[in-house]
Amino acid sequence: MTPIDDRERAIEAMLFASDEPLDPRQLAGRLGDESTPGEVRAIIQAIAARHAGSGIELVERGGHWHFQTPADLAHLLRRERDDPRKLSRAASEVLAIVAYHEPVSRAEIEAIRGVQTSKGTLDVLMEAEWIAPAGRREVPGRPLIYRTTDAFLQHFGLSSRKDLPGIEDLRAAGLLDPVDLAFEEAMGELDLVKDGEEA
Amino acid sequence: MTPIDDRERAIEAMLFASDEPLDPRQLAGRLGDESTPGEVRAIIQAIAARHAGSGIELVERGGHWHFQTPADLAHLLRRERDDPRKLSRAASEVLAIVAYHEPVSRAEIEAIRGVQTSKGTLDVLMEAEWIAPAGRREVPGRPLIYRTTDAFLQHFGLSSRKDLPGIEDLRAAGLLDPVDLAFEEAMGELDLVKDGEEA
Amino acid sequence: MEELPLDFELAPAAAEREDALQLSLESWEGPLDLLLTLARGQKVDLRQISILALVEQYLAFITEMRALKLEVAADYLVMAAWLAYLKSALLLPKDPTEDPSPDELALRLQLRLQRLAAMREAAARLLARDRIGRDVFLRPKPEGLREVRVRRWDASLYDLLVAYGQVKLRTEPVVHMVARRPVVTLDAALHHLERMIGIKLDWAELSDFLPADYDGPLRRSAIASSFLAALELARQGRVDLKQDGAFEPLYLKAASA
Repeated sequence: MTPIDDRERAIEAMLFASDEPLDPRQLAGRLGDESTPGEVRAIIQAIAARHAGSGIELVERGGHWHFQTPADLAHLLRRERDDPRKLSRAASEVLAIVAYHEPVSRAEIEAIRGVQTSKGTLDVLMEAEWIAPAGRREVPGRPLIYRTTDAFLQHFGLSSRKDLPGIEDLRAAGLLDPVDLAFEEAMGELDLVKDGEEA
Repeated sequence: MTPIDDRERAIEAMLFASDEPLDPRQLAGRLGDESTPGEVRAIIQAIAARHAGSGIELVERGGHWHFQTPADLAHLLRRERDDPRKLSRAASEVLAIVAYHEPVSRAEIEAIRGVQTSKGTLDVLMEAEWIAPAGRREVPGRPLIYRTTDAFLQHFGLSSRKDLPGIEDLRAAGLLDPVDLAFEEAMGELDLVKDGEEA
Repeated sequence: MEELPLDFELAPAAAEREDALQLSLESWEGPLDLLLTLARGQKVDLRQISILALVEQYLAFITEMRALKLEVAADYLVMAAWLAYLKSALLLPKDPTEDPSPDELALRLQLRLQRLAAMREAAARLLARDRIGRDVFLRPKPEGLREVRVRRWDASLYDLLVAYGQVKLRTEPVVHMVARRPVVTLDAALHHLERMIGIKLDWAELSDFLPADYDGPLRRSAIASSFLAALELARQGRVDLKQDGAFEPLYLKAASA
C-alpha cells in the first residue's frame, strides 16, 4: 500500500471527526496551508475511492461530504431503540411538493393538494430542518416561500436536487408545471389538432 | 484493490456506527452468523491494518475497539482563534507592581496598590503568562509570591528587569505628576522653577 | 416503508369493495385525495380515466355517507355540488357558448389529479430512500471540529508605566512641600540699609538702596524688608523719612542730627 499523503490524512480526519458535513472550502480553510478548494475536492474524491466497497463510505450531499455506513448493512446496524422520525401522510406530501417545486408558497402547496395545510405540517418539516423559508414571492400579499435544506439532502441521501427520484421525468411530462399552464398547453394542442382536421 | 469481504465490511460498519467501543464477542453476537470471537478478532486486526497510516485509526482500549482520529492530527480538530483583549487598568497596576517589586505576595501588592486585588486579576496575568508563582514567602501564613516571566520581558520589549525605568525616570517623564500639577505647568506658570534656579 | 401511513396499493383495492366506503372521511386528505383514490379504482392511466364515472362514484360515496348519518365536512360537500354541476353539463347537449366548457372543466380536474398523484408517488419514493438513522448511519459521537478562542492579553510598556505611576501617586504619603521662596529678611535689609545710608548723603528713594539685580518676587521681598528696616532706623533716629503724599515714593537720608 502506498503511504497516504499528509493532506489526505488531514482531510480524512477532519471529515471523520466533524459533527456535520463539510465542503471543500471549509476543509481548505481549516488546513491552513495554501490548498485550494479545487485541490481539496480532488483529495476528497481520492479518499472516497479508497473507502469504496468498505464498511464506511464517504458521500456528497449538497456539496458537503460526510462518512456514513452503506445502506445494504442497515439490518446489522438498526436497533430497536432507533426510532426515525415518523412523517404523517400530509407532511410527506408537503415535503415532496416543496422538494420538487421549490421555492414554493403555502398557497401553491395547497393548490396541488386541494386541501388546506395545517400550520403544524410545515412546522414539523421546519423543526426537522428539512425545509426552510426562502424569502417572499414578489406577488400581491408577498407570501413566504419555502425550499429544502442541505439537511434534507443529507437525510434522504441526495447528492443534489437533481437526484430527487424521477424529477426529470416529472419535469418532462409537465407534471411540475402549474395546472393553468398545463391546461393552456393542452388546449393549444387540441386547437392545433382541430385546425389540422379542419384543414 | 481486492474487494473487502462481507464480514469485514459489516464489522467495520458496526464499529463505525457504535456509540461505544465494542469487543469481539459483542461484534460476533451482532453479526448473527456462526463467527467466533476469535475470527472477529482477526478481522478487526485486518481492518485496523487497512486503516493504518490514514486519517482514521481503529484502536483497542481494554479489549474494546473503536475508531478515532490519530492524535497527531488533533491540532486540525481544535482550531485556535485569537481573541485580543486590552489589559484592564487594575491588571496593569498589579503587573507593574510585580515587575517593580518582585517577588511579591498578593498582600504586598494590595499594600502597595492601597486597594484590594481580586484573585481574577492575578489569574488574568498568569493566563497571559506574564507573571508566575515563585514559591512562598517564609513568613507566617507562607503566602505565595509572584514574579514576572520571560514572556513578560519579551512582550514588553525588555531585555531584563533592569531595563524598567526607575522612579526618577518616571518622575522626569511626568508619569508621577498629579494630573492638576501637570496641567498648571502646561499653562506656563513657570516662575517658580525659574526663580528657584536663580536663587 | 413500515413507518408510513401512506399505502398506495391498499386504497384503490379498498375503494373497489362496497364496505370500504364505510370508512370515515378522515382517511382522506380532502376531496381531491378522495377523488384520486376513486380514480385509481378505475385501474387506468389517469390520462384515460372517465371523469363522468369518477363524478358518479364520488357523488354515490357522499350520498352513502350522509345516508349513514356520518358527518361530511363542508369541503367534501362543495366538491360534490361542483361535480354534480359538471356531471349535468357533461350529459347535456353541448352548448358552444358556454365558457368554460364542461370538457375544459373536466380537463382541469384531470390535470389536478395527475399532479397530486405525481407528488404522492414522489413522496413515497423520497421516503423510501436510504435515510440517515434508518438505512445509513453516522458516527454517533464524533469528536467535532471545534474552534477555541484563545484570549490574547495586550498591554504596552507605556500602559504599564502609567499604571505604576498612578499607583505611586495614589499611595505615596502626601507631603506638602512649601517651595522655598527667595526672600530678603528684615535683618539682611537692616544691615544693607545701614551700610547704604553712610554712602548716600542726600535724599534718595527707598528703591535706590536696593541691589539693581533684584527683580521679580525677590525685589518685592526686598522692598518690603527695606521699608520695615527704614521704619526701624527712623525709630532709632538714624534716618529721616519724607513722602510728598500718599502712595508717592518714600525718600530717606541719614539723620542730620
